[in-house]
Order: sequence, then structure tokens, then C-alpha cells
Amino acid sequence: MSNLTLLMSQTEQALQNIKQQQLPLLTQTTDWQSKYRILMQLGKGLPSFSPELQRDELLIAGCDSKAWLLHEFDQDSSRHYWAFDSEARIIKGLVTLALCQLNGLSASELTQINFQQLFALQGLQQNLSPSRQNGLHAVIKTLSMQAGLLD
Amino acid sequence: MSNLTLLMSQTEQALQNIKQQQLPLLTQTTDWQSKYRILMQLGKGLPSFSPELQRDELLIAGCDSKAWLLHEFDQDSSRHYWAFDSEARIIKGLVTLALCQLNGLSASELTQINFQQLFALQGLQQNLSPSRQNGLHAVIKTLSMQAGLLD
Amino acid sequence: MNFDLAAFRAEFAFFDQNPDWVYLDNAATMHKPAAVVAAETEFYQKFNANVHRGAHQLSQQATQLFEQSRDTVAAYVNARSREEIIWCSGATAALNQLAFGLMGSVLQPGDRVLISAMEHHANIVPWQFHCQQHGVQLDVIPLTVNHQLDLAEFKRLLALKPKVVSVTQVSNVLGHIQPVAEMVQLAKAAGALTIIDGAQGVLLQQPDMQQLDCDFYVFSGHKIYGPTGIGVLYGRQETLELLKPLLYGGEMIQQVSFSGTTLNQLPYRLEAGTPNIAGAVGLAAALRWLQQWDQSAIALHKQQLLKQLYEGLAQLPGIELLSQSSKNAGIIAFNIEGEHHSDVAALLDQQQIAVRAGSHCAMPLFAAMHKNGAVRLSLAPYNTEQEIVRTLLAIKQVLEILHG
Amino acid sequence: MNFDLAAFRAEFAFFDQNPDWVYLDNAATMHKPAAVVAAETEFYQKFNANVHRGAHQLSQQATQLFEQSRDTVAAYVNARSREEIIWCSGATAALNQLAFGLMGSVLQPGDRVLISAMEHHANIVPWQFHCQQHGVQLDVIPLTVNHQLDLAEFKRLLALKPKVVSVTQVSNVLGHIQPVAEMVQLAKAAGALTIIDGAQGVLLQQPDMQQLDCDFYVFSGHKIYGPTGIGVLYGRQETLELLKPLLYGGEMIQQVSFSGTTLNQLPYRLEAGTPNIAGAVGLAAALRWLQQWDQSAIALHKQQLLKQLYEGLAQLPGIELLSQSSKNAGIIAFNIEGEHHSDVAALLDQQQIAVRAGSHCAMPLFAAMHKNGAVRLSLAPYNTEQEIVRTLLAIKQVLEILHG
Ligand SMILES: Cc1ncc(COP(=O)(O)O)c(C=O)c1O
Ligand SMILES: Cc1ncc(COP(=O)(O)O)c(C=O)c1O
Repeated sequence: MSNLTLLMSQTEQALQNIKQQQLPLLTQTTDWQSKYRILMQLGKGLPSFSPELQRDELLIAGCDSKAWLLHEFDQDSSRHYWAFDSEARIIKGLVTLALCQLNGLSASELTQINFQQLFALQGLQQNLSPSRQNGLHAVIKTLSMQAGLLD
Repeated sequence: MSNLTLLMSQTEQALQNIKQQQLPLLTQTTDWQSKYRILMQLGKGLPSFSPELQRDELLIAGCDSKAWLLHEFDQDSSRHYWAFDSEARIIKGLVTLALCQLNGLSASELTQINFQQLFALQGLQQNLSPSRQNGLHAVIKTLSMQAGLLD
Repeated sequence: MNFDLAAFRAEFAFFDQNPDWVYLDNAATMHKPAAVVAAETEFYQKFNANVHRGAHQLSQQATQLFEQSRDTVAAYVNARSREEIIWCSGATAALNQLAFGLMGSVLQPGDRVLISAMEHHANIVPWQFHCQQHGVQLDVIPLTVNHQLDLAEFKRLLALKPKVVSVTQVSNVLGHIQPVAEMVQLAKAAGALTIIDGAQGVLLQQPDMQQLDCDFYVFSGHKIYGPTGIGVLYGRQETLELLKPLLYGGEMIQQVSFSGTTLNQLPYRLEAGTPNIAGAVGLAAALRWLQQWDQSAIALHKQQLLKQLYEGLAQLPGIELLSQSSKNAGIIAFNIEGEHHSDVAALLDQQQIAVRAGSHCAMPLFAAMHKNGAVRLSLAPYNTEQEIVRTLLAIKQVLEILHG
Repeated sequence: MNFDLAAFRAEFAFFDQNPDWVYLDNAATMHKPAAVVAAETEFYQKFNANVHRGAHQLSQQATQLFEQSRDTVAAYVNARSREEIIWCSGATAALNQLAFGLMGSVLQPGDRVLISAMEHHANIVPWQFHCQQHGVQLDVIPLTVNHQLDLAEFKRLLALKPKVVSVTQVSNVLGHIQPVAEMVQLAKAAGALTIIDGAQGVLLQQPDMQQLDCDFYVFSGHKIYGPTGIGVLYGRQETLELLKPLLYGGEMIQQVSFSGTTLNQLPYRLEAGTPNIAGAVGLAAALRWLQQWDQSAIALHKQQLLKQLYEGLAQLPGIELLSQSSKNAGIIAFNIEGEHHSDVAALLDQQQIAVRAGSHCAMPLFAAMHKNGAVRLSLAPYNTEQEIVRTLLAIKQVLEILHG
């Protein structure tokens, strides 16, 4: 359990850094090569799951690379937190991008979010390959379910 | 057995009559209505199978009306004879037409016959419906097998 | 309500190509409007790729088209969700999936399945085969003297507590529309799963799964203006989950190892191998095309043709009508007294009237009617009044030839 | 031998419509030449009717086209007779028919079936399922270190007297061509029925059933320039007779009553329901079209592309080639060291190179190779030298992005 708490707080901290340092770069870049490079950098910033946390029940079905999502609802603050890891770098980057927007939101804030638009930021969506899109849909679905937005 | 012999000889006699009286009419007619009328007349001339001769093992598979074919090889004369009956009148007429050309032939004479052309006489084939053609193919196949031309 | 028959008919290149024919074999297969052929062609020329697993946008496009086609079908039949629509190669494949898939999971030895004497072989023989293999009893709803399902007998047989009831919405021989909504309710009340063979019924009106409330509904694309090789198995999600897949391989699998295999979720779990992608796209095009027309006007036109044909036939001497004209989906089965159905069909074919003769894959129905076959005239909305006139004249001609 | 690649490629409208793409996902599905689309369109526009049972000439025409298509396939694969060609919806359906159909008739509890670790899921999961149901033991030929079938192990496993051996002609992941002719002989000598999964192998060269001498051979139309939703199950007549049909209904039935049902003869016995008529006509058109080209020139061109691609890849740093270039049907599986295959595929997709990534419906093969996936480049004769150049450049770009 302390493993887990550590991961959640490290993730939250990493996201703050990413938001400040890397996200602005992503907005400024125009060529796809650099976009992908930054995206993968983003992902690298997010802490990995230790082997004992890479549990099957955290796996997201529908990703063609293995991807794990961990969700925590903080009772005190009534806020949702996630941690994420994936074998594949691009998907990890993309989900990091999403978590930059989602982590720490309350349920009512989450309902304001257009989940389909999470990856549309910075004109990235048209550059996304479909298997990534499929995987992302699976992630979105899981995220929304965990946030209580779907059942 | 005598039942059967009777049928074979009646059939042979009927075929002789048909050849003399009705076949020439068929050649002369040009409108399809009359052709079909004569065709069905031909068939009527051929003796029917008595109920005890309408045996399942004489049935021709592949006809969409029930049709029975009986074959006899006369050892003395080395000639092939058939008798035929069908629930449907047009197919009976057509097979009668064929038997006019086949009955009483020897094996070597039969090999001279183009079985596919049996019903092509008098320009009838193009007027034949396909289910009839399917049925006729089944009859031709059985006839040829019985004549030892196929195995 | 105005139905522009000329415009409707102009959608079908077949009639231009075969101007001399009257096509009354619509229950066997229907013709395809230009939109269907165009959709398949466009798919192959622009979007061809395999679906679901490609790592590229072409595959994604194809997948989207394919899955949108599923959405079209789901909306057309008013399914609760897209997962309730399973692609298959046709009604026969769907019924086989059901008969196979329910054995062992729902049906145990000693259980009963109830079908009717009016079924198409595709809704008989799969049950015969699998019921026998699994020691399940197959019961048959008999017909009334009017060649309708005997509802009193149906209720009596329901009392035997069948686990599954599988009946046709419309007799493919007689055209008689069955009271399937009522039968579904009765069957459900008796605790049975319900299957409706919609191969002929899907054209009656847009089917509404939530209203009909059956557990499964099947139909073939080629009988509703669509391509061959594609069909639909509709099922409620809970009941689809009960089905043991008939086919294994491809998208239906999640994980394979030699120690065991786990299956994917619905709808993929029941769709093994590369699907008929172009066929699915074509079927969706057919449904979208069909919905552009005024449905009640189409139905009315077909009913008018049916009336014209039925009354015309009834006036001819020696015609034995097996079909009734009321609650009829547009099919008339008849015989000429004393004549073999195949002779009648041959003489109609000679006049370029395309009909069907025989037992129409419904031998038990003919056994129940004590007939060995019939001539079947089956109508579609693209048929015309003039065609019915020509057909009736042709039948008169047949009568003359046969009796002359 | 001259191969007019420009003329060949011009037959495919897809490339005009998608000029920016390099399509290297041919093992998933191939593009269709104009002749195939035209044949389907012509069928629907001119000849559409149901087959076999119609009492009219339109149905007869359709039946002739459909049966001539069977003849085309029979001639293409050098079958002994047309009855040896069974239409089905694809290779997956064919393999399921075989696994289901041999259980009980050929395979009894305690018997063994032998497949390989290189099989596509479609040649694994049906066996897993039905073997388990029937108490049949499923054995697996392992791989050598070079990712080839281990023939020594094959011989050892044959000594266990499997009743059925079912193997792929070409690995759909690696492209490796298997010595199936030799394996068929060995299996036959050991008394086993032999099944060859020709889904990928049918394109190697025109398959010759009498020479290959296997009992069954299956392939899908869409992987040999044909439509989706149609495939072929070839079988020797004697061995087809052994199969219990997987699907019941329609033309496959001779006589139905509620006391019992008798089945039709081959090939109809194994073809239930309205077949994919347009699909069969389209597949025959594909084979006829293909035969118009110089086969050895086509094969040579593909081998040249393969060599160019293979050698180009081998020169790039950090590329791990899973495929070998010799005895390869035109497929290369690779990984970039330390990178996930899906990242590589995504970055190629970005550059409009269509490839596939993952385990390609062959998870056991990846388990045997201790990999969790790969990028697959699969070639077709319509690919060009320039496309290979572009692909290699794109892969370089991927390396730069991933490592930069
Ligand atoms: C070797 C092999 N077998 C079987 C199949 C299954 O073919 P289909 O999906 O067309 O049924 C494939 C296609 O992926 C294959 O490559
Ligand atoms: C009532 C009914 N059920 C099932 C079928 C089988 O349809 P298909 O041959 O398209 O599989 C038919 C078609 O003849 C039918 O009329």
C-alpha cells in the first residue's frame, strides 16, 4: 500500500513538472518529428510501475501494448488521481498528456471534461495512428468509468 | 418380373408409334406453345409405372419432380432398353424424346450418341427451363451410367 | 402518400439489363439498388484494408466504415447497443450459431426446443442435428387447417417448458405473417428464450428489437436489397453472452496459448476470422438507402400488387391457392389442379416470368399441407402493376397449354 | 522475363485513390484488381438471382456463373474434380469446418491431432476447443532456434500416430515457407490425414493439389486479390465425405422431415444456406485475372523487393530481424532493439507506410520466440522498388526519432 501511495504522489509531482516544463514546448513545436519526441519525453517523465504493480487487474484491455492504469479517489479532498504506465512510449506520452489535464480534479470538474478531446490538444490527434486511438479509447473508457462517469 | 417385362415391351411399342406419328409434328411446329403441347403429348404416350414399380431405388436424384427410370440390357440381342415415368409432364415428354433415339441401341451404337445433344433436337433446348435442364442432366447421367458409358 | 415507383425501380440496374423479365422470385433473393453496388465498389477502390488490428490509418478507416455499418444495423433494428449486432454470413449461419451455441450452455439433455411446422430448413435442421447430439427434445408447433400456426397447440407445447422457442416471422412459402410479438410474450412468460427467423420478415417494416423483445433475431443481407455473404445475428447482450461460439479464430480471441485461450468481448467474440467487410458496408448501404423511401408507401404498393395478383389468380379456373391474402407479406403459393408445379413454372419461365417451384426448403410445411410442392410468386416493391397483369396473362396461357 | 509493373499496378484503383500511401500490409488483406470489382458489379447488375433451385433461366444463369466459378477454382488448384471445391466464408470458417467435422467421424477420444507452434490462431483455437470437447489430444510441433518447424520433432510426434496433421504452408508472421510437400508425405506414411492452411501460401505459386497430395487445403479470397467473405475448402472427395457438416440448411439438404433428414451430395452437402454468390464470382475473376500474368515474373519481382527490403533493413543499426530471407514468401518481421513494436508502427503510419504490429494472431509463435510482438512488412507484386526505398528511409526516420 505504501508502494502505491508513493507512486501516486510521485506521479502527481511529475505531472506538475511536465505541465510547467514540457507542455509549453509541445504547443510551440510544429513538425511531427519533434512533437513525437516531446511526447515520448513526457512519458519518460512519468514514474514507471514497479514489477509488483504491473498487475493483470490493472491492465487495460484493448491496448495493443500492455498498459496499466491505477486510480485513487482521495476521500478527504474528493479528488481523483491516476498513475499510468505502458510498454509503449507513444501511448505513455499521450496518456501523460491526458493526466496533465485530469489528475487532481473533483468529480464535478471531471464531468466538464470532454474526454474525446483529451488528445486533440496541440493538433496532435490527426497525427495519431489508429491502434493508438483504439488504445486511447480503452484508456478513456477506463478513466471515465473509474471517475464514475460511466457504468 | 413379368410386370416389368410387360412395361418394357409396352414402352418400346409406344416409342415406335411416337416416332412415326408425333415426332414429325414436333419438327414442323414453330411456336413454343405447340411444341410444349406436342411434347406433353409424347410423354402421355409412354406407359406409366404402376405404383409397385415407382420404387425409390428407381428414382432419379436431382429432378425436382419425381422421376423413375428402369433399364434393361437384353443379353440375346445385346441391346439396351429403358422405361421412364415422371410426375411432371414436360420432363416426361423430353425423356420420351430421348428414348426415341436411345431405346434398342447396342452399346457401341450408344457410344456414338452425343448425350448432351439429345434434347437439342428441333431447337427445343433453348426453350427449356433450367430446372428441367438440371433434371435432364440427372437423367442423362443415369442413362449413360446404365449404358456402361460412365462409371 | 405518393410512391414514385418509376424512380424506385430506376435504382435497379438489373431491370435495365433484363427488360423482358418479370422477376417474382424475390423471396429467394432481391435485386440491389445502385447505392449498394456503389458502396462495395467504393470500399474496394478507396478504403480496402483489413479491420481492427492494423497499425495504420487505412485499417482504421476500414474499421470505422465496418463499425459504422454495425451502427447502421443497430439503429435500423433499434437494438439497445451496437454490441447486440453480430455479423455472420447469412440467416442460415446465424441459426446454426444459435442451435450450436445454446447447446450445453442453455440446453441440457432432456430439455426441449420448440419450432414450428412452417419453418425454413435453416430453422429445422440445425436443431435436429444438435438436439440429437445433446439429447434435447425438439417439438413442433403444428398448423391449423388454414396453414397458420396453431396457437392453441403452441400454448399447450409451451406448458412443456421448452427452454428455447425458434419461429419464423413470415412463412417463406405462403407469405403468412405470424403473430411473433404475441408468441414472444407467451414464450417469455413460459421461461423460454426466443428466436425469430426474420429472413422474410425483416422487410415487413423496420423491425424494432426493443419492442419485439425477442432474445435473438436473424436475417440475411441478400433478402433486403443487400449483398450475398452477409447477414445479421441480433441478440440481447445477456443472451449473446450465453452462446458458445461456432467459429474460432481471428478477432474473437483475446489471448491464445497452448495451455488455454481467452475470448474477446462482444460483438467480436462471435465473429471469427476476417469478416465480410465489403458485404457489411454494402448491407448498411442497403438499409440507409431503404430508409430514404416512405416505408408505408412502399408497403402499401406491395399490398396493392398482392391484392391484384391474388384476386386475379382467384378468378382463374383450376387454381388452388395455398396462401391467404390477409396478413400476407407478399408471397403467393399456388398450384394448378392436377398439374405438377414444375410444369407450371417451366411454362412461366418460357414466358420470362421468374418464379420458384418446389418445396422451397420447407418440406415439413408441405408434408403438413399434404402437398409435394407449389409454385411461388413473391413480390417486391419494385414490381409493377403491369408486371402483375403480364403474370396473370402468362398463367392463363399456361392453363391453356396444359389443358389444351 | 519482363514484368510490366506499371501495367500491373494500374489494375488497382486503390493506389490512384491513395497515392501517398505505401501499403505493406498485404498479408492482412490484398487490394483488388478492376476485374474483381467489375465481376461483382456485373453479377449484381445483370445476373443477380439465387442459385440452384430457381425454376427460371435467371437462376440458371446465376447458377452457371457460380458453378463455373467453382470450376475456375478447381482448375486453379488442380483438383481432381469440381466436387472437391467447397465454398466457405474464408480460411477461418474452413478450418473450423475441419476441426468440427472430423470430430467423432475421424477423431475419437484419445486420438491425437498435430499442429505447429507457427500456426495462425485460426488453425489453433478451433482444434483447442473441439479437441477438448471430444477428449482428443492436441500436440504441437516446436520451432528450431531459427524459427523454423523442427522436422526432427515433427517425426518424433508423428510416431505418436496422430490421426490429423494440420500445418500452415507459410508463417503469416515470418513469411517462412514450410516444407509442406515433404510433411504431407511423412504424415501420410504415418497414417494421418493432412490439412494445409494455405491462407498465406496460396500466393506462392499456383497450388497443385494432385501434386501436393494433401487431404485438405484452405484459403481466403481476400488474401489472393479476391473479395471478402469468400474462401475455399479443398478436400479430396473421400475425405470430404468424412466431414460432419458444420452448417445445416439450404442446398445441403436432400430431404427433411421431422423424423429425419438426408443430406445432399458433395459439394452441396457442406454448403448450407445461400452462398456468397457474388463473392465466388469475384474470387474466380481474381484467379482468372492473376493467371493472365507471367507467374514466374511476378514471383521474381516480389523476391527482388524482398531482397531489397531485407538487405536494407540489415544495414540499419539496432534492427532485429525475426524473419530469414531465404525460403521467404515476402514477409519480414522485425523489431527495433529496446523499442516497442507499436511505437515503430505508429511512427511508420505517421509517414504513411501501412504495416502491422503486434502478435498477428499468432501468439504461440511469439511465445516460442520469447517476444511479445513485432512489426510486419508484407509485400505484394504491386509494390515497387521506390516504395521499398521510401520504407527504408521511413524506418531510418523512426530510428532517429526513437533514439534522438
Ligand atoms: C496463415 C493464416 N491462416 C488463417 C488465416 C485466417 O484467414 P481469414 O481471416 O481470412 O479467415 C490467416 C489470415 O490472417 C492466415 O494468415
Ligand atoms: C424463412 C427463412 N429462413 C432462413 C432462410 C435462409 O436464408 P439464407 O439462405 O440467406 O441463409 C430463408 C431463405 O431462404 C428463409 O426464407
